[in-house]
Amino acid sequence: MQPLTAEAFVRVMDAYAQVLAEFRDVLNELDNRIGDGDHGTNMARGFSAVAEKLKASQPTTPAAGCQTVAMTLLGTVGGASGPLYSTAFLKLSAAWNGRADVDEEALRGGVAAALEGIMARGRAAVGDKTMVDVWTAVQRELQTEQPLDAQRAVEAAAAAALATKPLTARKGRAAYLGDRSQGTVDPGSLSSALWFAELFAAMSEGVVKPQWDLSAL
Amino acid sequence: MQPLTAEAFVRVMDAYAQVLAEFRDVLNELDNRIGDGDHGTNMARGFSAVAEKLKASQPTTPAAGCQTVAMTLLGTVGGASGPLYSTAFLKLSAAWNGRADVDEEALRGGVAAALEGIMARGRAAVGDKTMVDVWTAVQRELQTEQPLDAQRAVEAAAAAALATKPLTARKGRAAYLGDRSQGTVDPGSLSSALWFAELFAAMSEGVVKPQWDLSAL
Amino acid sequence: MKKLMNNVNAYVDELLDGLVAAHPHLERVPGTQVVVRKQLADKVALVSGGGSGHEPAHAGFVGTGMLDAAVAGEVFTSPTPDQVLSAIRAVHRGKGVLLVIKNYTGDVLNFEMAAELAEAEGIPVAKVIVNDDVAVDGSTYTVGRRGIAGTVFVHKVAGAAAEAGASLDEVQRIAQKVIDNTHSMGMALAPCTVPASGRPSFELGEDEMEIGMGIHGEPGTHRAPLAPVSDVVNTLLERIFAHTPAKPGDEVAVLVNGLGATPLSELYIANRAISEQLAARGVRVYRTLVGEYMTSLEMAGFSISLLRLDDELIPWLDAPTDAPAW
Amino acid sequence: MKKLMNNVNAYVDELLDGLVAAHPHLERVPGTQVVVRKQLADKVALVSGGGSGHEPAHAGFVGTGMLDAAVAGEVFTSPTPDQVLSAIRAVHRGKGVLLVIKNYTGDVLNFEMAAELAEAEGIPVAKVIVNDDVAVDGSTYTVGRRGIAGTVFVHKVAGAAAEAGASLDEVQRIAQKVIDNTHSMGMALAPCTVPASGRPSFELGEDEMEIGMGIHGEPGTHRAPLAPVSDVVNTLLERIFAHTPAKPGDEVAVLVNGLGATPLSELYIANRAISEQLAARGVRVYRTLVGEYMTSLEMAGFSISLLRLDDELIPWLDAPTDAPAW
Ligand SMILES: Nc1ncnc2c1ncn2[C@@H]1O[C@H](COP(=O)(O)OP(=O)(O)O)[C@@H](O)[C@H]1O
Ligand SMILES: Nc1ncnc2c1ncn2[C@@H]1O[C@H](COP(=O)(O)OP(=O)(O)O)[C@@H](O)[C@H]1O
Ligand SMILES: [Mg+2]
Ligand SMILES: [Mg+2]
Ligand SMILES: [Mg+2]
Ligand SMILES: [Mg+2]
Repeated sequence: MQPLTAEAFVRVMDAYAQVLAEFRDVLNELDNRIGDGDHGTNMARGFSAVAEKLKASQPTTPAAGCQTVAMTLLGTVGGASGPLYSTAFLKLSAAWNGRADVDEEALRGGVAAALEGIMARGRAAVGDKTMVDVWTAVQRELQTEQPLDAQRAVEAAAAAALATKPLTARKGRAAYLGDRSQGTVDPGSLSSALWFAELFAAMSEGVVKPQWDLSAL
Repeated sequence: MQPLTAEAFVRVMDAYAQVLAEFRDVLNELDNRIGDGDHGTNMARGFSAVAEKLKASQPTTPAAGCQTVAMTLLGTVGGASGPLYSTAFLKLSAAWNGRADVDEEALRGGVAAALEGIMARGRAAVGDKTMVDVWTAVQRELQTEQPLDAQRAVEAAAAAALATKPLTARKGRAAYLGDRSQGTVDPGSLSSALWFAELFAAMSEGVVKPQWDLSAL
Repeated sequence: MKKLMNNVNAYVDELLDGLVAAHPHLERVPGTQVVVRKQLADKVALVSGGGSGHEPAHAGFVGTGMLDAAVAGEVFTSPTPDQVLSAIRAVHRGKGVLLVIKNYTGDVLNFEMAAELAEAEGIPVAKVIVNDDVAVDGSTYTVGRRGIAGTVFVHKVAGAAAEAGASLDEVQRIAQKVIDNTHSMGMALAPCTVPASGRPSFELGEDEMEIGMGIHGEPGTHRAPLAPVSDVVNTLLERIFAHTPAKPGDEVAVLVNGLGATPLSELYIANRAISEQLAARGVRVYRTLVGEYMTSLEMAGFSISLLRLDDELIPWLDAPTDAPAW
Repeated sequence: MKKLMNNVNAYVDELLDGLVAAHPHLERVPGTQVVVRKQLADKVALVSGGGSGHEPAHAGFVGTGMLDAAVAGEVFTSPTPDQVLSAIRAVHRGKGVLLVIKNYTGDVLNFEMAAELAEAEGIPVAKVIVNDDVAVDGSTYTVGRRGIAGTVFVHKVAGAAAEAGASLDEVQRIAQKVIDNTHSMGMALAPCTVPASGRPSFELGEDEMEIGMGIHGEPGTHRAPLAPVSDVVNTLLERIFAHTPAKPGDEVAVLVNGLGATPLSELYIANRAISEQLAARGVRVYRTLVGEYMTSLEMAGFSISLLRLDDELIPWLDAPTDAPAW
């Protein structure tokens, strides 16, 4: 694991914005099946704004970058995912305050704080078929594996996203479908897993990002 | 020509109600092309009520029968055709007042009065592509051919209805179509021609009613 | 055909029941399709009506300061004279009755016959014929223009004058003045289905619209490819301004009328274009109504009506009314 | 997709422009999608909002005696907290602000974050969460019921109390009382099309209807064969009465809400069945609203909302308002 600098953070967010543009229709389609079909549009809109803001503001620390991400998402995403991702980045920013870069320990603290923030705001628990499932999987990897194996963490995130497929949603719009929410991967879980793949790839050379079999989502 | 008794009048109206039930869709279809598609429904509704009223009231003169027809149409048809047919029968009733039956001379006076009534109410002239075209054709036959050849009169009515096809409507709902009203027979002209066929067939044995080639309407 | 209904033959009867159930100051004249105010005032009475399927027109405009009675025919079919006569009898309070008739042969003939019957009974009846639709106006035929959504301005202004005690002649004059100053034009994106027929009233391609559409699906000036609503508004206003007496500096009331299926959001988007384009023409908007005032069942589309105002009309336009649909 | 619009990305912006152009007592907070009353009173302020596409909700309920501000998100997407914060700031007059939030995760989260930001600025903010939709109510999940058309009753009653000078606590209490006594359920005959997607939100067979449909096309209890509207009304009322505290002898206000494409005539036919069935249940109807109050673009269908009334709520329900859509 190599510590994440401010420049590397900006590159991660830029790469993530591109990934979201690619996955926009996939995320919309998943959300269409069990929600209102806008998760891809919401995320792509928000994170393309984030990428631009970061390029323009050139943050000098990861914390400052996270603050910009949080504020930008807050004003551009809306829906359920907007405040949740915004909260996550606000908590990351607070956790990394004063640091020039993010090492493994800072990451551990940051992810725990972010997850706590998401759960406090969204009131979802693990297994409710939300992004909480993915953040929890990563947080567990960070807690139990020291030093962290970045490849395992990426795979744990992807596995957690896929594991939402058979679940019945108990939070968010998909919850209104009851049992009919089974059989589709939660779109917010997928978007979170995609972010962790970019993050860990930037912090550890040689990480292989998951190949998503779209027909299995 | 044999004079039309009250009983024969009731039979004419009964037969006409049946013809209208058969021609309802045809009349609707013509009206659909150049109007609002309800002429068949309107006429079938009105004249089936007429047939019932006449059966129940057993009029003792054709004039009394016409009075019943006029009042029944007034309360059941609506649209443009309701007041026009109602006016026609009101004028027939007035023209035939005091008579036990209707001979050729009475018919001549009645049709002239009815046509005058239709024109006074609807303000249409011959060639405006309305029922006036058919009533005028019959009225001309009655004026010019004495004694009347009933078969010729029936055919003149049918020919006048068919002759509305190439015309541009200048009265009624079809007029809003302008040139697009060309190429369709006026539904009110057809319903009038159908009535004259029943009337003359009842007053003259051996009259052959026109065969309508639906595809030519 | 997907409709919220029970029995196609009771469509009008049931909707009138549901309407008076919702609006306790209205009632039906028993045995008729006539809706009247329960509390009739000692004044000139206003009666309007026409085929059903245009709700809230016309029963939704019955109330203090608007109509005293509305006569409902079958869907898209003019009511019969006996029905109109029932309405006239029900609301006449000795000061005479004004009939507000839309210019369709059927409406004109049935209302005229009712007027003759009422006058034979000694009831003074005057009439005005609304012909605001500038879509169809040519010299090739002689039926004149159709009456569409602008009719609502006549109900409102003449109704207010009647409520204030104007005489029959005076109410008729004011109603005619509104008619002379009201011009409308509509367009459609999708047809409606008359319950009794079950078939769409016309067909339009996925990229087509009909300009000048009437409120029963009668076609208008032409069919055109779908265009941005600002262009559509421009087309309609061009033609309206070829007829309206409104000039730069004049004040108008604007009615942006939905035909049934068009969302209010789209009507507001249209109104944005309308208000911009009126401003560009130097015409001042005194008041704007946006919503469904005279519909065509579930037709998609809208119409624009302009009423040129003056100092006489403005107070009547603004006068209070409890008619549910104003 | 056939819509009266110019630019899909400016859909909300243009509709808000058209709305304030039509209603001169309303204005936009510059640079936002917030609509506010021009004349703010020295009282507790009410703010509501949500995704767009539900017009007239919510901007149409801004006016004296109802809302002070409405926040409009993208079509069917909750507005962002900064927008809600702008609304709160714009209408706060020192007496605090009540947020009326419909129970969707997105709405709740965004409004809550805005509330926190406003409180950090020293503005007292209270909130209520409307959850009138009894279609989705089970123990298998924990998000609770959705907020749909009954929300309008909250705006009206709480807005009137605020206008009369009630304190923030008091307005919140009254709003919550309305929520506790409001229950709704809807159904759909045909889907809508979100402008940005261009595709229908769901598919229904020619003889099918969806019972319990939400206002964004979220499904409800089940799909069923098309039935006479009296049976549909019975199905909806059965479920509503499983939740409403209204008992025989109680008085209710009824809202028969069209989802967008359904003609008013059909809503009246539905209301006939509703008023008959409520009478059969011994429930008295104090007041009925029939029309489009909270739509889903051009979805076809309707919902029924019942508000159980008492002596405290009735005067607020009847209090005057100049909100255009009440
Ligand atoms: N209460 C919650 N806690 C955590 N995550 C949630 C919650 N509700 C929804 N989500 C996440 O948000 C995603 C949906 O986001 P999005 O579609 O953008 O918003 P909306 O549901 O308002 O349309 C879901 O896939 C889920 O992962
Ligand atoms: N002014 C008129 N004078 C004579 N006949 C007319 C006139 N207007 C319409 N008609 C006749 O009425 C027929 C249409 O009747 P109908 O469809 O029942 O009424 P509506 O046009 O009101 O729907 C036309 O085909 C035409 O023959
Ligand atoms: Mg979504
Ligand atoms: Mg017709
Ligand atoms: Mg007709
Ligand atoms: Mg959404």
